[in-house]
Amino acid sequence: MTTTTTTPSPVSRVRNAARANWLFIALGAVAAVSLVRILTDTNDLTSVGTIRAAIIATCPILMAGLGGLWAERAGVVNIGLEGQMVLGTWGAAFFTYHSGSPWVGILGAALLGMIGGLLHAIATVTFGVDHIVSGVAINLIGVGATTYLAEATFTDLEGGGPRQLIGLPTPTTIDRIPGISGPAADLADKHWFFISDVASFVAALTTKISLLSLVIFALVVASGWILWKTSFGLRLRSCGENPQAAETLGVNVYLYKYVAVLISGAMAGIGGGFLALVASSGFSTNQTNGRGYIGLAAMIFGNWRPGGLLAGALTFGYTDSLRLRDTHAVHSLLLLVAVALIAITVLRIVRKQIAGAVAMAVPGAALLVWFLSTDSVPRDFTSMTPYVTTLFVLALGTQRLRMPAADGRPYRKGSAG
Amino acid sequence: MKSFNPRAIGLALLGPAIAIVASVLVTTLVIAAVGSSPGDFWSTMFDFPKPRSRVDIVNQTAMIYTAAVAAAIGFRMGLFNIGLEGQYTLASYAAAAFAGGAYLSGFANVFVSLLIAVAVGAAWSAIAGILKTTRGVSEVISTIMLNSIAITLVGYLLNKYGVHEGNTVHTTRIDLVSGWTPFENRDGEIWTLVIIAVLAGVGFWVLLNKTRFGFDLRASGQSETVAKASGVNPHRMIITAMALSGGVAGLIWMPALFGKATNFGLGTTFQAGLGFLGIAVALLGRNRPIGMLFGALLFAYLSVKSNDLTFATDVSPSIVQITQGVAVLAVVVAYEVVRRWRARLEQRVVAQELGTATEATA
Amino acid sequence: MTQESVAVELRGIGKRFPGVIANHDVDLTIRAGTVHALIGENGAGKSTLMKILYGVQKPDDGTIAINGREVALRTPTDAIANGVGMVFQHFMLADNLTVLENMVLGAEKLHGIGDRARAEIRRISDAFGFGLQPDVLVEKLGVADRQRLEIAKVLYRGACIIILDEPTAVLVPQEVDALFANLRELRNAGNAVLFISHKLDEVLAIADDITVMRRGTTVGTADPHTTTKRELAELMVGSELPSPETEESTVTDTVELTLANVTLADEFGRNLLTDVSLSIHRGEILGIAGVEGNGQAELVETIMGMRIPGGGTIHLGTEDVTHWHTRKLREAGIGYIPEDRHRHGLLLDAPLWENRILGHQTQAPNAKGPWINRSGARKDTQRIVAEYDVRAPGIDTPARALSGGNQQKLIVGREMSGDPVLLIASHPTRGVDVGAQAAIWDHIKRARRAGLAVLLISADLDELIGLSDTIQVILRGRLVGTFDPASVTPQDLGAAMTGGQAA
Amino acid sequence: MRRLTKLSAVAAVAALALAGCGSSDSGGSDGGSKPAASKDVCKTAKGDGPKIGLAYDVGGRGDQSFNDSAYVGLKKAVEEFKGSCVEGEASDGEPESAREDRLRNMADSGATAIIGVGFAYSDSVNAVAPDYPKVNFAIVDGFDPDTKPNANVAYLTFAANEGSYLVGVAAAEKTKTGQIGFVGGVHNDLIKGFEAGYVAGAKAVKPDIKVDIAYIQESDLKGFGDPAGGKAAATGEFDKGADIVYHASGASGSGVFDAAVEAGDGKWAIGVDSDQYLTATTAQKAHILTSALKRVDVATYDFIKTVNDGKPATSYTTYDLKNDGVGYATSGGFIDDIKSDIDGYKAKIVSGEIKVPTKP
Repeated sequence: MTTTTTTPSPVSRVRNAARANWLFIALGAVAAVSLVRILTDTNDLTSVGTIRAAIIATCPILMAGLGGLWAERAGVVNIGLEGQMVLGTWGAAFFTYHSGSPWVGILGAALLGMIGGLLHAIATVTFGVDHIVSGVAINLIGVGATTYLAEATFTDLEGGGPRQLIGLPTPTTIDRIPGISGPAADLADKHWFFISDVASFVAALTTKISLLSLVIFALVVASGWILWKTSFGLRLRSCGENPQAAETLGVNVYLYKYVAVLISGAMAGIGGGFLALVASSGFSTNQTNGRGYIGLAAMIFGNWRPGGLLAGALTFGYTDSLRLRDTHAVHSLLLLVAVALIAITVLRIVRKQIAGAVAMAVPGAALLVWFLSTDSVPRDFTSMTPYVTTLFVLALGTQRLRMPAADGRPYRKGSAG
Repeated sequence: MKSFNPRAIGLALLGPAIAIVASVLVTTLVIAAVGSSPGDFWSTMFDFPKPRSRVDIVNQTAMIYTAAVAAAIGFRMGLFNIGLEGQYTLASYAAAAFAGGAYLSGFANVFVSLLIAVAVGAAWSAIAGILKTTRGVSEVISTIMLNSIAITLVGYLLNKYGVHEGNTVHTTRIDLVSGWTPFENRDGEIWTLVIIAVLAGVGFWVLLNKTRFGFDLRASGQSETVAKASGVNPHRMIITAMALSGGVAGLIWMPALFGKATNFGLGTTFQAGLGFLGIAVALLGRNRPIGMLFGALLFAYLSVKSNDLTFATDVSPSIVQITQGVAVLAVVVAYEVVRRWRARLEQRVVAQELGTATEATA
Repeated sequence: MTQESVAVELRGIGKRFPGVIANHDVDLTIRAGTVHALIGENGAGKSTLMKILYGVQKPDDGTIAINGREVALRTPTDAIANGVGMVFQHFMLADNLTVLENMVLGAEKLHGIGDRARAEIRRISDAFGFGLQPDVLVEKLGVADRQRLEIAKVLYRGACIIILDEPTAVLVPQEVDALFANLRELRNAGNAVLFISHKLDEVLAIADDITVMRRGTTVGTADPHTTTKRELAELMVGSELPSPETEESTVTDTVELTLANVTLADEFGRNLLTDVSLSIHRGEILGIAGVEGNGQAELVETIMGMRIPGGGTIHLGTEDVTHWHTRKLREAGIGYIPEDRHRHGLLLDAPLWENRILGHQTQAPNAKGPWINRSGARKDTQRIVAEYDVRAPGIDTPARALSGGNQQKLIVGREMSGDPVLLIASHPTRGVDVGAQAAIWDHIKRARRAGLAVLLISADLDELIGLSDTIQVILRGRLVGTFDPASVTPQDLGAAMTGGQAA
Repeated sequence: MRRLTKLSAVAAVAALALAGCGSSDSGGSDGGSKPAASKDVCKTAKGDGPKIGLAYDVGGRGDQSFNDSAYVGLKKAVEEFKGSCVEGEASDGEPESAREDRLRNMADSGATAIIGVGFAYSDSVNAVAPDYPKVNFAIVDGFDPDTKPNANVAYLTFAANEGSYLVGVAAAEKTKTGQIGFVGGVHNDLIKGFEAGYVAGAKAVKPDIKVDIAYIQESDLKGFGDPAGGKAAATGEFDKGADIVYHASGASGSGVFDAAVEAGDGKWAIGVDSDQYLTATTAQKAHILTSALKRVDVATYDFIKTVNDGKPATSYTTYDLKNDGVGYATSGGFIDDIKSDIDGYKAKIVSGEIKVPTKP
């Protein structure tokens, strides 16, 4: 298995520092965005609407990534997230339509995703099939089954067609939280440096937000808590780090891997359900459009941790929604990235990592020149943004990423010792 | 084991047999479950194809097979080139644009266009290889990203430099290379460049089994550390294999371009999705030249014949995707099971033949 | 607890794997409050027996009684519940988890996973002087710390029967002493300690009882107070101990390999090798002695071009090969018997004849230009199988199906083919039966007479002394002493290896 | 009954044991919805009149857009002329040969009029038509890819920019913020025509009107099937102050409608191709101002009629305002007050006084 090159670089010194400075970095990022917003006079960069759209675009990716996190923490690479997610879109539509409740629909989405996860678990855990191979097959099956099931079950429904089902009830939306939403929105409208940007976030999180979005953010927190603060989570993670060791300590590795992959499928399924019920309030065939893969990338981006995953998913969701809402704003992003790269350059020069500094300075300078010499980014390039960003982050940051040590490796019972 | 050992052959056939049974079973169940008639479905699918369908099946098999070979080159050394789709889209566009430019004439134009397809596919794929060796980026993720980038890039280039005609954009039309017409004219022709698939298959087999490079490739696939100790330069091997895989991927659509399409147009002439089919077929055929041939034929047959479903049954053609997916999953599971049996069997055979049943290993 | 109470009693244990009998008719009695040594050669079945006692594998025959009660140990959980704990030779720790997490894993019910557990860890650590810090990541721990953590893990679960599988293999002498001190404390606290080793000095130093295993079964017991090393060794191998005879020198004046001030650093800048200089002449065997993990593997990989040194030069003959790649070095005539044949020596799922090609892909008779010469390779494989007595049904058999000794003989045969000028042999007889061992020695000696230069790395001091023309000792990545095998004793070497007295 | 078996069977396949759902759905749905067969005219029509083949583009019948529109025309014709019909549907990433095979299958099954819906059929019809000189072909949005004219092919094109112009007029008259929006599915020449007409119409009414333009995808045809993208793009325009958003994005349009619903009262969406008010959900209906009509149904029906009359149409036929091939919808009655204004512009376009641009 060489799906991911193991980079034995315990730079945990850096990681610990990063963890300590987590809040600082987040605030720094907001400040940088704010600076760019004011410099380029693009208030839409952090308007309440943009952030609300970003949250909606983030949620499905976040759930896919969370699915990936659960599976990979138990040592199973789940590239079948896309298939499980697409199964979830159908499940959400089917169960919502027939029960009348979107929450039952979400459970249905989780269930369908779980069926995809079960297939993956059987193939990879019980039969030791290569994880990527199984994932590819599950994506094929997921897409095929969804298309077929939709044609078979939605064609004759009201609001339905062979490829869609619209008019489904949506999960509750919280319109506003008195005392917070209003002042926050007012503050956001003032376009002050930093304060308004933070206010925008607060306003977006408290105004016209789907309850399901909040549930999803809660799931991220809950996943982090379960995986890192409970004995269940410890056992599950041990299966991803060293299953042989876990086995010698009496952990039923197969069971934990199964549970992890099932939860993984359920998470991806819920992501699909969100897509169908909230992001677009209706099912349509293949509406995941590769978000499962993006979720996987976001998880790697986030170093197999919930916080990082959230940051990764937000980055993708943000750029994707920005591109749809305002192409001019994407142009401002050029400056943002240029500023970020140059900041890293300076940092590296200070640390005397000259080669690394040059590697950052060149693209940074190029982006700056691009920004200064143009007024807009060709629309086509804006659609590439999330993918190019991922490649950049991976190329520049993989050395610092650390996946679970036994991730993707087949494990068989009795192989300890 | 020796090639004429009946038990070994039996074991080798067991995997595909299980897979076929499983996919037939699942397909039948799904059809029955939604209230359609599996009988209608199977009788339509098993109905001997019409002459033009036979031609289509041959042409499609060739393209899917080329894609499978491209995937298998990576798989055999443990590289997952999920990026075939992007590689052949970009390469097909480049080749079609060049051919449309008509800088050369006749055979030379075709030949150089093919070279360009190979070069572009290889270069795009090599990006993932370079990222992996220099930055440690998993090729699975990078090729997925490169797919999306390639497709957007092609759209951009096509819009900017393509021929806008009616509501479509495409590259300049080219002269076709006439093919072979086994039936009536109207039943279509088997494209000349189907030969690419034959060459790809034979070349793959020769490369893998007869050359030092192929040996290194397989060794790297079986154990990276062993290969390295044997003198394989892993970095160079990764980049070479990725480039080779992408280069072959560049050729995937070339038979259709010069046999039928005359131009590259997104959503019109260009056939997307062959890259993913190729990956599936490579898995189905266990990355073996002959296995993949059967896999490609099966997939081509299923998709061509599924066209008839709308006329004869109320089963949607998308059922075929389920059949294909289940076949792939079932075959990998079945092979894993068979592999375990075989390993146990071989150890037993060795022990028996040597009579060293008391020798201890711990 | 009296000295006489029996903690563990194994009767008639048998375990068969497909085609192999790993254990048969094993009887073993361990008294509580003692250190019991289980000794035997590699492959004698010790590890399998321990896995059975720890529930990792199920015995096919026999009974296990713990504290007088017959038990069925189906999983490690059963073993733990019965008070059995095990410290594996290859540590069972997850690097990415903290000490605390590794400790409580699987035993969360005992003290939770929070502060109560932290306190308990501190208690155990303090009681035995382990010095463990609960919230440190395991990847930051050194080998000895990891071992103490493993022992603490066992104690945390309240085990009173503690199995240690070759615990000293990776330790330097001071650490061994500290370990033994720990073990004595454990014994004095009433625990039964089962200590697996093939290092007889250590066994005699620590054990209260000794049981010897050979070819999958127990062949006898010994009293450490009355028995000698020689007797124990003969019990282990079942016959007069073979020992490589020193032969007269064939060392020539031509230098084949020269290392000058070779330095190698890991990715964090720590030196793995520091200023290593050595030279080997044609017809000379240079032995490298050292405790495992002191840079031997890195030295070999540097010479083989698998690692590129940060400083210094390497010459093969007169050619500067410092930056040559493995393939080129092999083509220049370096044979390589790797330390870990599964990791570096064989494609387990490939047939023998393809394994013959491995490492010699570019050389006759395996290749003709860019092509693989299948018939040439097959023919030469037949030759190796015959000459080196590789026992296999045929050359199409996958390497996986062969026993360790036969796999090793195939590798030796392969690496001796094509008249190498230099042989790098890392533990060439490890895990090989006695017959094969003698054969491999003979092959190496014969090649030396023909002018081969050999770099021999071995943990077996007798082997080193018997084969080498010169012995150098490696310690923490430096060569710390040169010895003449004609006059040196294993005791001298041992002292140098542990930094006791650099000669 | 048929639906019920389908449902329970699907549930069985999925191994779902959610008792709640199963029971709530079997409660009274039996007679509730229309049986499948009655919806599909090709399953029931067995008349002796012309046999018609209809080859859909990707999305097929049920896309609530132009494929459905073609079906409406087909249904009308089949019922009126007592004919019969056969359908086929393109799938994603299918090869050119599959489209040809579909057309040939239809011709071989005795269809005398075959209609390919969507420009992707242009090449295939061009290849197939010469082999079936007695069969009449038509392509919606199609064109002849070579210089050799086909005697038995009709190319049905639409002046979509003219319909878009009229809804642009409607939007400009109805906007209260002076800002309107447009969401295109894919940034290709076809959709650019919609954009051009819409902007021109709006500017004709209010020269200083601000029009936000967004496209879901640049070249990837997925933009026509991404409601989430449509919703995000439209929400962005509403957020920035637009109060009316016109979409030309196929199935992504349902997301645009939802965006209008969520944006609240006074925010509108404009549908495209068919009268989307009719197929929208109850919540959406209150926000669908009008729809720019592209009467694929009319074109389909007309073509079949010419075949039935023995004078089959060939060559190019443009459906524009003049022959009511494009237009706007009034369902919902939201634009009844400005209908005369719109019709005034319409008259000027018909008379040639106003030339509607085809490119932005």
